[in-house]
Amino acid sequence: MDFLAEFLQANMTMIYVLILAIYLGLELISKVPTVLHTPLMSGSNAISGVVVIGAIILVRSVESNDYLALSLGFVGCTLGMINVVGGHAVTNRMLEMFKKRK
Amino acid sequence: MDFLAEFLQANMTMIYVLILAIYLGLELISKVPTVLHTPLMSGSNAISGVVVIGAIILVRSVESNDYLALSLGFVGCTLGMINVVGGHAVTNRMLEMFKKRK
Amino acid sequence: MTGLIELGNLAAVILFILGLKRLSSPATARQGNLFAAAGMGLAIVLALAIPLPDGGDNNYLWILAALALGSVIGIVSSKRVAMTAMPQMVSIFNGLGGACAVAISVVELMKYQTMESVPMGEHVTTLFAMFVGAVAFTGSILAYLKLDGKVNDNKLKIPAPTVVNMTLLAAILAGIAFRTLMPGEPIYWAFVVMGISLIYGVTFVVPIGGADMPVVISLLNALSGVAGALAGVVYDSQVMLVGGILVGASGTILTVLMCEAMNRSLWNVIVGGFGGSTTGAAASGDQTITEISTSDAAILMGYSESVVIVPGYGMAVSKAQNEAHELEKILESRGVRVRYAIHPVAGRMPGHMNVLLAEADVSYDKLLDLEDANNALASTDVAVVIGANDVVNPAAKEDKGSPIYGMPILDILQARQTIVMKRSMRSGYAGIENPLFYHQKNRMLFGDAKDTLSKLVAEVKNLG
Amino acid sequence: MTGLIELGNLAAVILFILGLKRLSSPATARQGNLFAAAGMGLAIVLALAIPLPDGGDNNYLWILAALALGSVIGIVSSKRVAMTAMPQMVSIFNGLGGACAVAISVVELMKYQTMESVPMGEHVTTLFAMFVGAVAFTGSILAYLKLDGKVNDNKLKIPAPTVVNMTLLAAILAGIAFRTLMPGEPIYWAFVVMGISLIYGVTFVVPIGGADMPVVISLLNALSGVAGALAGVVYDSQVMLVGGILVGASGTILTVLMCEAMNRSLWNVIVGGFGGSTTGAAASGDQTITEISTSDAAILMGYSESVVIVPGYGMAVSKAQNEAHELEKILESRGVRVRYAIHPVAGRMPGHMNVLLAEADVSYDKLLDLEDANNALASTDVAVVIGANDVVNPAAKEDKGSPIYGMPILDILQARQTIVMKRSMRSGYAGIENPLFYHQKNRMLFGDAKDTLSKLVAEVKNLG
Amino acid sequence: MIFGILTEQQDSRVAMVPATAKKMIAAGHEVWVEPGAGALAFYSDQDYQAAGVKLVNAKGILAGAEAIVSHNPLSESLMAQLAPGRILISMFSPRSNPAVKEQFASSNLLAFSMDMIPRSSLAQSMDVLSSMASLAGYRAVLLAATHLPGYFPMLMTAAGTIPPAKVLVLGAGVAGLQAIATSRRMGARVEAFDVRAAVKEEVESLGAKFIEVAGATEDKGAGGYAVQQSEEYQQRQRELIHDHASKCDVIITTANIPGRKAPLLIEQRTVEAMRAGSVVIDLASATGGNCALTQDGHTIRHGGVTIIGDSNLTMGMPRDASLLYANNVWSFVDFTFKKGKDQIDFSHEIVASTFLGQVPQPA
Amino acid sequence: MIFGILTEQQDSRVAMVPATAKKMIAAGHEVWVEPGAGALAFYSDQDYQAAGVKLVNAKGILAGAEAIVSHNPLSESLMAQLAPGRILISMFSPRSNPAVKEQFASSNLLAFSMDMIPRSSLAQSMDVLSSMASLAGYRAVLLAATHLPGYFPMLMTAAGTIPPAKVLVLGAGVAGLQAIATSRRMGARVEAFDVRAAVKEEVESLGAKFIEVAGATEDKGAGGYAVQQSEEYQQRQRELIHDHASKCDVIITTANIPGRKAPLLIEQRTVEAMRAGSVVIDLASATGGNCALTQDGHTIRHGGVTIIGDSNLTMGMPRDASLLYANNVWSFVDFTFKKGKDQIDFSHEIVASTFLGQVPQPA
Ligand SMILES: NC(=O)c1ccc[n+]([C@@H]2O[C@H](COP(=O)([O-])OP(=O)(O)OC[C@H]3O[C@@H](n4cnc5c(N)ncnc54)[C@H](OP(=O)(O)O)[C@@H]3O)[C@@H](O)[C@H]2O)c1
Ligand SMILES: NC(=O)c1ccc[n+]([C@@H]2O[C@H](COP(=O)([O-])OP(=O)(O)OC[C@H]3O[C@@H](n4cnc5c(N)ncnc54)[C@H](OP(=O)(O)O)[C@@H]3O)[C@@H](O)[C@H]2O)c1
Ligand SMILES: NC(=O)c1ccc[n+]([C@@H]2O[C@H](COP(=O)([O-])OP(=O)(O)OC[C@H]3O[C@@H](n4cnc5c(N)ncnc54)[C@H](O)[C@@H]3O)[C@@H](O)[C@H]2O)c1
Ligand SMILES: NC(=O)c1ccc[n+]([C@@H]2O[C@H](COP(=O)([O-])OP(=O)(O)OC[C@H]3O[C@@H](n4cnc5c(N)ncnc54)[C@H](O)[C@@H]3O)[C@@H](O)[C@H]2O)c1
Repeated sequence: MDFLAEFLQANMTMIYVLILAIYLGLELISKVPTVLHTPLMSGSNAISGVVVIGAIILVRSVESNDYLALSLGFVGCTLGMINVVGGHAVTNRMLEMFKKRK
Repeated sequence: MDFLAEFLQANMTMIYVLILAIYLGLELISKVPTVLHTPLMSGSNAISGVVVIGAIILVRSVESNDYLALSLGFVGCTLGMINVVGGHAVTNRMLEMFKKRK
Repeated sequence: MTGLIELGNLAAVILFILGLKRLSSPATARQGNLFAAAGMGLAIVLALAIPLPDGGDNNYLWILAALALGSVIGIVSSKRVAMTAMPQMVSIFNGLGGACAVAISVVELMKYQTMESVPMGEHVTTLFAMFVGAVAFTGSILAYLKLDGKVNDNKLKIPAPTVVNMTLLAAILAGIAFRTLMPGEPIYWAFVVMGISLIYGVTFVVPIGGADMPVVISLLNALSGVAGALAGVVYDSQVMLVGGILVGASGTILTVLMCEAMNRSLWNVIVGGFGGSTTGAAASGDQTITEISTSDAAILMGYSESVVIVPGYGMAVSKAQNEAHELEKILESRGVRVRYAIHPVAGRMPGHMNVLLAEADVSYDKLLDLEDANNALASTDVAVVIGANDVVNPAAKEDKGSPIYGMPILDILQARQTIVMKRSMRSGYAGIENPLFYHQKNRMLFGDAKDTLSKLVAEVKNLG
Repeated sequence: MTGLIELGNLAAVILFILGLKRLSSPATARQGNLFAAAGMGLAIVLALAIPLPDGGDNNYLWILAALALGSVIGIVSSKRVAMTAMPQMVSIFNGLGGACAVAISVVELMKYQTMESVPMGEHVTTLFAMFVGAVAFTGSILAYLKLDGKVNDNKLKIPAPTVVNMTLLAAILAGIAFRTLMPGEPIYWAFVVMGISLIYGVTFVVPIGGADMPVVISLLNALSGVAGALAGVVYDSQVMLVGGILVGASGTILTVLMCEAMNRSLWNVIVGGFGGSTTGAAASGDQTITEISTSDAAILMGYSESVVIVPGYGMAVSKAQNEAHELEKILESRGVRVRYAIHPVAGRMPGHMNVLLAEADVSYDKLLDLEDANNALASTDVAVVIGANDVVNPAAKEDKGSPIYGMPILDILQARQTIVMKRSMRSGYAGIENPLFYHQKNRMLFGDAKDTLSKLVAEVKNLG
Repeated sequence: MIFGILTEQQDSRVAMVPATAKKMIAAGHEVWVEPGAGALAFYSDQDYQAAGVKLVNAKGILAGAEAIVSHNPLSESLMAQLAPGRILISMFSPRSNPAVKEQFASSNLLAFSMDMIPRSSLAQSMDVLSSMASLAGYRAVLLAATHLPGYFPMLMTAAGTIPPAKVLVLGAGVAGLQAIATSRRMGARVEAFDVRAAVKEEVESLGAKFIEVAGATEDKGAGGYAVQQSEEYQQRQRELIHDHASKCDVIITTANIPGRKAPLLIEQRTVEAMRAGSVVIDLASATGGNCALTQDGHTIRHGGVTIIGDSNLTMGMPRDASLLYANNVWSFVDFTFKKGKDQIDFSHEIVASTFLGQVPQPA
Repeated sequence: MIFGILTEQQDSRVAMVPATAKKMIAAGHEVWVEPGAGALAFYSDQDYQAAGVKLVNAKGILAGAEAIVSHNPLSESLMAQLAPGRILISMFSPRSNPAVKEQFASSNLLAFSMDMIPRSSLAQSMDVLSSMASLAGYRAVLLAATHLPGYFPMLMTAAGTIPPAKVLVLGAGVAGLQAIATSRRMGARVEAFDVRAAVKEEVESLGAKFIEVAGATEDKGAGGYAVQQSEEYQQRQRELIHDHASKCDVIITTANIPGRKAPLLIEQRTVEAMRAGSVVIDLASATGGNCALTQDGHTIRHGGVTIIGDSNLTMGMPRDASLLYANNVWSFVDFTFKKGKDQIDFSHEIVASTFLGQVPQPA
C-alpha cells in the first residue's frame, strides 16, 4: 500500500504517458471499418515488433564473450525483425486492393 | 544547444506527456459539427480555468501575513472560479436544446 | 496519501478528456460538459487537500471565501445572460481566466525576488504564463466589447497594426529574455513586460472585424489554456499541465475549424481587414440576410417537433424530390413530424409539385393544400423552403404596391423559424423581391437544392 | 547527442500514432502502414546509434547479421504466402514477436543472477514481459495451426478448460511473486514460470473455435504489444513503452470490435464452446455458405471497375428500388460502371422490375435484358443480387433434374464475385434450392434489402 | 348578386358545380341553375339543391339572374332576351373572333371573357386557360396511349422486351408540360420543343429532353406568350422536328400563338416518315393545327398514322373541367364584384383585360 | 417445318410478326403468311418479306403448311380442308369449352392449345396467358382513365385541389397486378383484393393496399390458381368489397377461376352505391363477369356508373399483342418440335398439358 503510493508518486509522469497512450490507442481506431480489421491487426502486430529494440540494446550491452546471452539475443533480434519486416510487408500486400484507381 | 539537449533528456517523459496530450486534444474534437463550435469553445474555456488550482496552491503556500500576495491570490482564486463555474454553467445553458426528446 | 491524490488528479484529467470528447457530438455534449465540470471539481478539492511540500499556512478562509464568491458571480451572471449574448459571456469568463494567470504569476515573480537563486526554467515559464495570461485577459475583454457592439470596428483603429503588433511582440520577448537572464534587476521590469503584454492583447484584437470575434475568442481561449499549462509547470501540477494543454490544442484546432466553417484561413482572420462582410450577416442594399450552415440547419430540424417542407419550382429544377423525401424519412425516424405545404401555383404547371412528389413516392397524406398548410404552419417549429419564392412572398399580404398583392401565399413566417434553400438572391417567376429572405426569423441556405438536401440528410444522420 | 536521439524516438512514436490513425481508414491505410514502418526503421537505427550508459561492446556484427537474416525471412515469407493464408502468416509473426520478448527477458533474468541486489520493480516487470511474451508465442502458433486446419478443434480438446486455465494462471502469478520476493533462489524457478506460461498459451487457445482464431490472434497481438511495453520499462525506452502500449490498447479495442462485428461478446469467444457456426462460414446441410459484412461488400464494390445489379422479387417486396438507385449513383460517382440486369421473369408480373426502377427514375439505358446482361457479366467485377433467386439459379443450366432445367437464367457466376442479398436461405417462387448461394465465388448478405442497401450506401460513402 | 347557369349547348360541361356554388352562397350570393344542367358532368340536381342552389328554368334565369355564367357564349337568341346591364361571364375568345368586341361595344351588356385573364401569378386562380390546358394535356396522353397499338412503358418480359414509347411534345406551355409529365409517368421517353427558351428548364424539370433550335425570337412584351418566328428559323426548326418526329411513336402538339393561326410544325412528309401505328394528337387544331394533315374535330388515318385533331379534349372530363372552371369563375367574381356590381374597378389589369364592350358611365 | 399464318377473323391481331419469323427462319423453319394478315396489327407485307417470310394465299397455306398458328381456332370449314397429321397451334380454351377435346380426340389433327401452358417458371416464355393478361391489365386502366370524367392523379391547382382517383382491383393475378402498377403510375390510390393470400405481398410490392378477408380456402394443388370459395366466406367478402367499392372511382375486376364461371364480386347494390361518374372494367366478362351488371363486349351505363365488359382488350393493342404471342409460340415450338415433329415428347408436362386429342401411335 504505502509502497504503492511511493511508486505512484515517483512515476506519475510515466503513468500519465501510459494513460494518455492507452486512450489514444483506443481513440485512434475506434471507427475502423470491418474490412480493415485484418490489415489493421497485421499492421499493429508489426508495430508490436518494437521489442526488437530491446533485443538490439541487449546484444549491444552484453560482453562479446558471453555467447549464451549473445546467441539468445541474436535469436531475439532475428525473430523480432521477422515480426517487424514481415508484418509490414504482409500488411502492405493486404492493402494492395486499396490502391486508388484514377 | 547543449543546454537544450540536457533539458530534453531530463524532461523526456514530460515531453511525451505534452505531445500525447496535444495530439489527443486535436484528435478528440477533429470531427465536431459547426453547431457545437460555440458550446465546445465555452466548455473548453471553462476547463482552461484550471489555473484556479494554481491560485489555490499559491494562497495556501504564502504566509498568512503577506497580505499583498494573499489579496492577489484571492483575486486570482475568485476570477479563476468565475471562469470555471460560469463557464460550465453557460455551456450547460447553451446545450439545453440538445435535451433528448422522448 | 499524495500518491492517491495524484491518482485523483489523473482521474480529473481523464474526466477532462472524456468531457471534451463528448462535448464534440450533439448527442453527448451536455454529458460532456458535466464530465469536465466533475473533473474540475475533483481537481479543486484535491488542490485543497494535497499536503504542501514546505508546510505553508493554508489560509483556507481566504481561499474558500474567494471560491464561494467566484462561484456565486459565475452562476448568477450565467443565469442572467440572454441566449444571444452567450459568446460575449464566454469571452469575459475567458478574460478572467487570463487575469487569474497574471495574478498568480505576479505573486510568483515577487517571490523570486526574495530568493537568492531563481531556477531559470521556472522563471521563464512564469514570465510566459504572465504574458500569455495578460494577452488573453485584455484581448478577451476587447473581443467582448466588440461583440456587444460597445466598440465599433470603424471607430477604434490603429495604423499599420501588423507592424505595431510585431514590435510589441518583439519587445515582450526581449523583456522576458532580459528578465530571466538577469533576475537581479529590479522587479518592475517584470511589470513592464506585463504592461506591454496587456497592451498587446488590445492591439492584437483591434484590427480584427467584429464578425470574426468568435474565432478570436476561441484563439484567446486556447491561449489561456496554454497559460494554465505553463502555470502547471511552475506548480508542477499534472492536472493544470495536461488540462491546459488539452484546451490549448483543442482550442487551436477549433479555431481553425471555425475559420474553415466560414471558409477563410486563420491567417486572413488575424491580419483582419476584410472581416465581417463575408461571414454571418451579409448586406444587400440596406437590408441584411443571415446564412445558416447545413449542420446548424440539421440540428435545428433534427431537434424540432415539427417541420413543414415547402417545395417550389427550384426543387423541380434540381430534381431534388427524392432527397426531400429522404430528409422527410430521416426526420420522421427521429420523431419529428414532417409534412409538405403545396402551394397551388408552385412550379410551372398545375400540379407540378404533385407529379414530382408522387414520383418520389411521398405519401399523399403528407401533402397539405394552401388552407391546411397555413393552419398547420402556426404550430410548426421549422418551415423549410426548397426552391420556392413567389409562393412564399409576404409582399402578397403586406405590400399593397406589389404586383402580386392579394395573391394567397403560404404564410411560413408563422413558423418559429424558416429556412430558405436557393442558389442565389435572384427572384422567381414573378420577378419581384422577396422580403421573407431578410426577415430576422429567416435563414438562407444557398446552393443547388439537391446538393444541399443530401448534405443536410447526412448531417441529420450524424446527429445520432 | 542523446537528447536528439530522444527526439528521434519521439518522432518514431508520432509516426506510430499517425500510422495507426491512417491504418483505420481505407483511403489512407497503405500510407498508414508506411508511416508505421518508417517509424520502426527510425527507432531501430536510433537503437543502434544511442550511446549506452555503461559502455558495453556493441557486437554490431551479431546484431546486423540478425537483423539482415530477420529481414530476409520476413520479406520472403510475406511474398510467398497466398492471399488467403494472410491471417495465418500474421499469427506466426506475432508468435515470433512474443518469442523475442521471452528471449530477451531470459537474458535479463540471468543477468540479475549476477547482480547482488535486483531492483524489485525491474525484476517483476521482466518476469511479466517473459510471461506475456510466452503466452503470445505458443498461443499464436497454435492459433496458426488451427487456422490452417493443421489442428482440428474436435481432435484437440482439454477437459474443463476454464478450470485448467485459471489454475495455470494462478500458478504463474504465484511463481512471479515468489521469484521477485526471493530473487536469491536458483534461477530455474524463472524457467519454471516460463514453462507454465508457454503451456498456458496453448491451453488458453485450445478451447476456442477455429472460426474465432482471428479474434484470438488480435488478442494475442495486443498481448505482445504489452510485452513490448514491459520490455520498454526494463530498458526504459520510451519508443518501446509507448509503441507497445499503443498496440496493446488498439489491439484490445480491435479485438472487441471484431467480436461485435460477428455480434458476440469477447467473453463468450474466449470461454469458447459455440465458436464457429455463428461466424464466417455457416453450414447448411453438407454445403456451406459464406457471409459478408456490409462494409466488406462496400469495399468490394467501391473499389471495383464494374458492378451489375440483379433485382428480383425481393427488391419489390422491400420496396428497395430507391436505395438501389442510390447505390448506383454513389458507385458511379466513384467511377464504377453500374448497370442493371433485368431477367424477363424477375418479380411477379411481366415488367415488374421495369415499373419499380422507372419509379426510382433509373435511366432506361442502364437496363440490360437477359442476353446483353449475360454478355456484360463476363467482364463484370461484382454482381449484386437484390432479392432475386430463381432467375439466377444455375440449376436451370446444370441440373437436368431441376424443375426449371432449360429456363434461361442470368449467369452471374461469370462475374468475378457475386453478392446475394436476401433475408434468409428460404427459396423463391419456384420453391427450389439455389446452388449459387453455396458457390465459393458467392457471398451472402442477409437482411431486408432496403435496410441492407442503405447501410451499404453509407459504407460506400465512408470509403471516401 | 344572383348568378344564373344554363345548360350548355353541345357541351358536356357545366359552368357551376355544387361545391363552388356553396362557397358563393356562403359569400352572400344567390345561384340559380337550370334543372339537369349538370347531368352530363355527373352533377345531379339534388347535389345542387343540397348546396343551396335554386333550380330555376331557363326562362326564369334569363329573366332574373343578374349575371349569367357559361363556358360557351350564349346564343344570339338567348342574349336578345337579356335586360340591359346584365353581366355575362363566359369564354368569348375575342382573340380568335374579334367580332365579339364590336358586338358588345354596341350592346349594353357587361361581358367578361374568362379566356382573357392575364397570365400573371396574381390572376392564376382565375386562369381558365391554365386549368383547361392542363386537363387537355393530360387527356391528350390518355388518348395517344389508347390509340397506340402497343405499350407506353418499357417492359422486359419472358415474351420479349418492349422498348418504351417515344413521345414528342411540341409546345411546352401548360398543356405541353402536363402532357410531358403524364407521358413520363406512364413510362414513355419524352422529348419536347418550344420556341420559348425559358421552357427548356421547365421541360427538363419534368425529366424530359428539350430539343433546341438556335436563334428563336422572343418578345418579353408578349407576357410569356410566343411570337411569330423568322422564316429561316422555322425552316431549321422544321428540319430538326422532322428528324425527331420521324423517330417517335406519339406526337402531341400544343403550339399556339394567341390571336394567330397555329404554327405549322408537322408536315405531311414527316407524318409519312413515321412508323406505322404512330399517333399524332393536335391540340391546336381549333386554330388550324400544328400538323399539316390535322382535321379539326376528326380522327383520321394517314398511312399507318392516326391523327387526332381536337381542341376540346376537356369535354371528355366534364366533372373536373366544370369544377375547375367554376372555381376560376368564383375567384374572378369574388375579385371583381367584391364591392358589388356597381363598384367594379375597370382600371385594374384583370378586369380591363377581360372586359368586353364599353365601360358604363356612372350616372 | 413450314408454319402457316392466316388472317384472323374479326381480330386485329396476327399470330406471327416479322421479327419472330426471322428467328424461326434462322432456326431452319419456313414461315408462310397470308398477304395482308398483319395489316390491322401494323405489320406490312413488306416487313414480312424483308424478314424472309413467304407470302402465300389462304388456299396455299391450308394445303402446304405443316403447322398453322393462330390466335383464334380455325373455323370448322377451314379445318375440314386440312390434311391428317397437320398441327394446329392456337388458343382453343378447352377449359371454357371442353367440347374441343372430344372434337380433336376424334379428328386426326394435332392441336396444341397455348392457353393451357402450365404456369411454371420454366414455361413462362411460352405463357400466353401472362402476356395477354398483362396487356389487358394495362389497357383496362387506360380505358378506365378515359371514361372517368376527371383526373386520375392528385392535383393541387390554383383552381382547387383534385383528390387522387381511388382504384379498386379485384383479382390480383397477372392482369390485376399490371392494372395495379399502371394505376399507381398514373397517380391513383389503389386497393386490391384476391382470394390467394400469397398475393398480398405481391400487391404491396407495387405500393397498393391489400384488402384482407379472413378464412379463404386455398388449394396448393391448383398450381397457383384460385379455387371455389365457401358460401359464408363469399358473403363476408361481398360485404367488405361492397364497402370499399362504394367509396371508389374505378373498379377493375380480373377474378377468374379456370374452367368455372367467374366469381360474382360486384353486386347491383354496390354499383348503385358508387359515386356518379365512376367506372367499372370487367375483364372476366367472357366467363360471366365479376360484376352482376356486366354485359360481355358491351359498355353500359347504370345510373351514373359506366360498366365495361371486355375480355379482349388486347385487340386494342394488336402490335404488341401479336409480337408477344408470336414470341410465346416460338418458344413453345422451339421447345416442342426441336427434334422434329415426329419426335414430340408427349409425356413432358408442357406438351401434355397443351396437347388436345390422342397421342399418335408411332407406326
Ligand atoms: N403552377 C403553374 O401553373 C404556373 C405556371 C406558370 C407560372 N407559374 C408561376 O411560377 C411561380 C411559382 O412559384 P415558385 O415559388 O414555385 O417558384 P419561383 O417563384 O419561380 O421561385 C423558384 C426559386 O427556386 C430557385 N431555384 C431555381 N433552381 C434552383 C436549384 N437548382 N436549387 C435551388 N433553388 C433553385 C430560384 O432561386 P435561385 O435562382 O436563387 O436558385 C427561384 O427563386 C409563381 O409565380 C407562379 O405564378 C406557375
Ligand atoms: N415475372 C412474372 O410474370 C412472374 C409471375 C409469376 C411468377 N413468377 C416467378 O417468380 C420468380 C421470379 O424470380 P425472382 O428471382 O425475381 O424472385 P424469387 O425467385 O421469388 O426470389 C425472391 C427472393 O427474394 C427474397 N426476398 C423476399 N423479400 C425480401 C426482402 N424484403 N429483402 C430481401 N430479400 C427478400 C426471398 O428470399 P428470403 O425470403 O430469404 O428473403 C426470395 O428468395 C420466378 O420463378 C418466376 O417464374 C414470375
Ligand atoms: N403566371 C402564371 O401563373 C401562369 C399560369 C399559366 C401560364 N402562364 C404562362 O402563360 C404562357 C402561355 O401558356 P399557354 O399554355 O397558354 O401557352 P399557349 O397555349 O398560348 O401556347 C402553348 C405553347 O406553344 C408554344 N409555341 C408557340 N409557337 C410555337 C412554335 N412555333 N413552336 C413551338 N412551340 C410554340 C408557346 O411558347 C407555348 O409554350 C406560358 O409562358 C405560361 O408559363 C403563366
Ligand atoms: N410461374 C410463373 O412464372 C407464372 C407466370 C404467370 C402467372 N403465374 C401464376 O398463375 C396464377 C394465375 O395467374 P392469372 O393471372 O392467370 O390468374 P387468373 O387470370 O386465372 O385469375 C386472376 C386472379 O383472380 C383471382 N381470383 C379468383 N377468384 C377470386 C375471387 N373470388 N375473389 C378475388 N379474386 C379471385 C385469382 O386468385 C387470380 O389471382 C397466379 O398465381 C400467377 O402468379 C405464374
